[in-house]
Amino acid sequence: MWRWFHRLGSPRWFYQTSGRWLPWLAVLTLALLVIGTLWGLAFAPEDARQGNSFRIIYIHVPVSFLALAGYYVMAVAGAVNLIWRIKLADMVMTAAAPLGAALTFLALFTGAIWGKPTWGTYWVWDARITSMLVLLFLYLGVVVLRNSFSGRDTAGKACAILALVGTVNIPIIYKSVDWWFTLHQPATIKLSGAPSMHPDMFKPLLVMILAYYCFYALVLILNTRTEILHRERRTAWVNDLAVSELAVTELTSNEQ
Amino acid sequence: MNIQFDGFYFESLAEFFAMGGHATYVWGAYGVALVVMVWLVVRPLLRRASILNELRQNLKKRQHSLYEESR
Amino acid sequence: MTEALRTPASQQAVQERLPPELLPPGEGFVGILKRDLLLAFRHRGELANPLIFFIMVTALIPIAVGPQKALLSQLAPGMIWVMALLGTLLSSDSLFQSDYADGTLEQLIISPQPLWLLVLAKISAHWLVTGLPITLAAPILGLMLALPEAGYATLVLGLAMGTATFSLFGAIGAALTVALRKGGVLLSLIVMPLYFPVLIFGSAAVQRVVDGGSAGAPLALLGAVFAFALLLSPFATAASLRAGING
Amino acid sequence: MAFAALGFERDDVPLFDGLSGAVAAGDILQIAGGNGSGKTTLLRILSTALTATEGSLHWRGIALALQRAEYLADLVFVGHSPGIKLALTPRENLSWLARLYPVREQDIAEALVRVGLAGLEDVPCRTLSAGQQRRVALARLVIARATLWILDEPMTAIDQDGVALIEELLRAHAEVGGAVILSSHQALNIDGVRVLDLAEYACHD
Repeated sequence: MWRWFHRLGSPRWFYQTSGRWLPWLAVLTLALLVIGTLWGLAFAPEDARQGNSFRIIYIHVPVSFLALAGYYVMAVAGAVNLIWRIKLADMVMTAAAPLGAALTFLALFTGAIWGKPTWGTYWVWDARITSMLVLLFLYLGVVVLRNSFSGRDTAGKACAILALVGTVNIPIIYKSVDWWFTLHQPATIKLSGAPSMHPDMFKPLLVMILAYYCFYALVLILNTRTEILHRERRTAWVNDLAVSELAVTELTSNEQ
Repeated sequence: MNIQFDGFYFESLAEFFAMGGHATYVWGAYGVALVVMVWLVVRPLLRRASILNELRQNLKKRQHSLYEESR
Repeated sequence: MTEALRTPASQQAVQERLPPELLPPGEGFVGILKRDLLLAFRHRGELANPLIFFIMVTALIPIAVGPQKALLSQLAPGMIWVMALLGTLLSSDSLFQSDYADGTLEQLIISPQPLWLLVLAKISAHWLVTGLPITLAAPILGLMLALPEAGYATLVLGLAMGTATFSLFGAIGAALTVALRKGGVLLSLIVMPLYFPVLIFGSAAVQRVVDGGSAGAPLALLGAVFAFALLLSPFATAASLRAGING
Repeated sequence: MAFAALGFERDDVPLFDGLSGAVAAGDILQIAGGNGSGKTTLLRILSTALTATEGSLHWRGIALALQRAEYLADLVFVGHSPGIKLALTPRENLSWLARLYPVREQDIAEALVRVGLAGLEDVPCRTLSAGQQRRVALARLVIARATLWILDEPMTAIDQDGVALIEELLRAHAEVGGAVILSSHQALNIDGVRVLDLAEYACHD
């Protein structure tokens, strides 16, 4: 079993297999995104109270899911690297951290924009948005810690531990923020749950959530592949790759 | 000019862009989302290209220096 | 591998030495605790820094916000807790920094004593030197910020657990950034999210008592977070030290 | 203590590999090699402060991973820095260290005299010279009951009679069945010292 497990972990194997079905994933992601966006923007009925501004939900909710899911992906990759010392896991974690941070920022940004027409202010200390802010701090902690180490191996281990500590604390932070929110504004509407939606509004949301999961996978793999090239640039197979690509480009360039 | 799909919520394309007065917010959010997502996809591709170029430079230099020595 | 020939000098039969028996685990804990307290005592000047910082910064609030009693007493619970957090955070990164600099940290890592126990000793020493004084000084600040009488007991009890949790989580950040030159700012960024629950429950407890309610629930929750930190932090800190020491 | 096929890589830059060796009771093994050849790295691997990328360590014939605490109780490691708190006095330094490792009942003061720090027992180490601070670290060797000593460049910042003291300590330790692994630039005039040159195992790609 061990042989298989290590082969799975070899960056080169990952690079080649992901190379094969990456284009399909890209096409699928694009298709889902376009369908979902059009459906949500143009075909879904308007929300009775919020009017058309509710359509931002089609970005805000999926991205919020991904932001949280992304943290767990990063923590798991970190743990695999910490326990079994598989280099590929460290590369996946290096790719997942900035990606997750960008998605969390996007979630906060779209949440803020959505807040303006609905409650009149860009920033409202609502439970979900506050938890999202804390998640962003957790991400930034990992990203900044990653860049401040000179040695890459120690950086990988340190970030893995920080991500694990963060993962363990997320439920506590989310619960305590919810508890805090009900303490200070018990009366106002409970925003965190998606409002019971009309099926026509809900279907595009499902499509968008699926689209964003594919998007996350696509970008994660893209970043991991680049990280592999970066770390394995001294190896023979990467140089052959560079040469083979060179031949292709020269071929096409002298054709014109 | 109004394009009628079945179920197209808005009466006309112009109204679609107006978004019932919330145009800036909806298009703002979608616009920023688009920018961030495109940047997330493009960044690794650019970085990949620069790494491969760098390798090619080294390979060319090494071939060049070998060629110099052999002469 | 060429096994070098044994030279005649050490030819005579050298009997194998018996391995020494192990010390009880508590031994290292007491040793490090006493050492750190002694060290803190030697640097008496630095001892008061977190405390002075805590008092000075809290004094800023009435100046910044205005001396009206009503406003101050409303702000007091939350503000004292925030200042206590900053006070502990300020002194957290020196937890391992000095040991790393003079090489004693390496001795801790390769000692037969369980590392997490030694780390717990260091954290306890750090709490006794920073957390405890802040907790004891809090009532004075309560006076300065016109905190209603009811709140003092809950404030001190809450701060006792809260500052301990700050030290515990602070240690994880300190261990992760021990080998980095400018680790201080990074330490607070890493550790801040972990402080949110403590701050929420701590200040809510005092707020509730001040408003006449009972602080049972928030204090219990704060206790739970403290217990969790006590369980998680020594192991996470020990692992971080082993990982972070190579810089 | 036996180490087999040790290899170490830092950020995909291999330092050395296939490094094997052993040290038994009464042996003194000197690690030689230029700067940056990985001497300190090897010693830190042997003292478990660092984990090697590949290879195995055995102590008294048993794999190290199974008996970490027993091995560490049997080991004293003196690194580049003396590993003492400068604000404390030599006596205090030895007393907190003594709580980490099993030590001989022998009095700490006696050990300090043995390493030539008589009269300086209660002076803050801050005021001692680098050489004297290193002697405090050497005093740890005297009081420790460990069988294996791992010393990283013990001769640095030591004057002439300090070197003689170290060699005498090593000789005495070897005779009672102790083992020593040390790295040093200068040759030791003790007979029976085996030398392991890291150059043979270094990787240059």
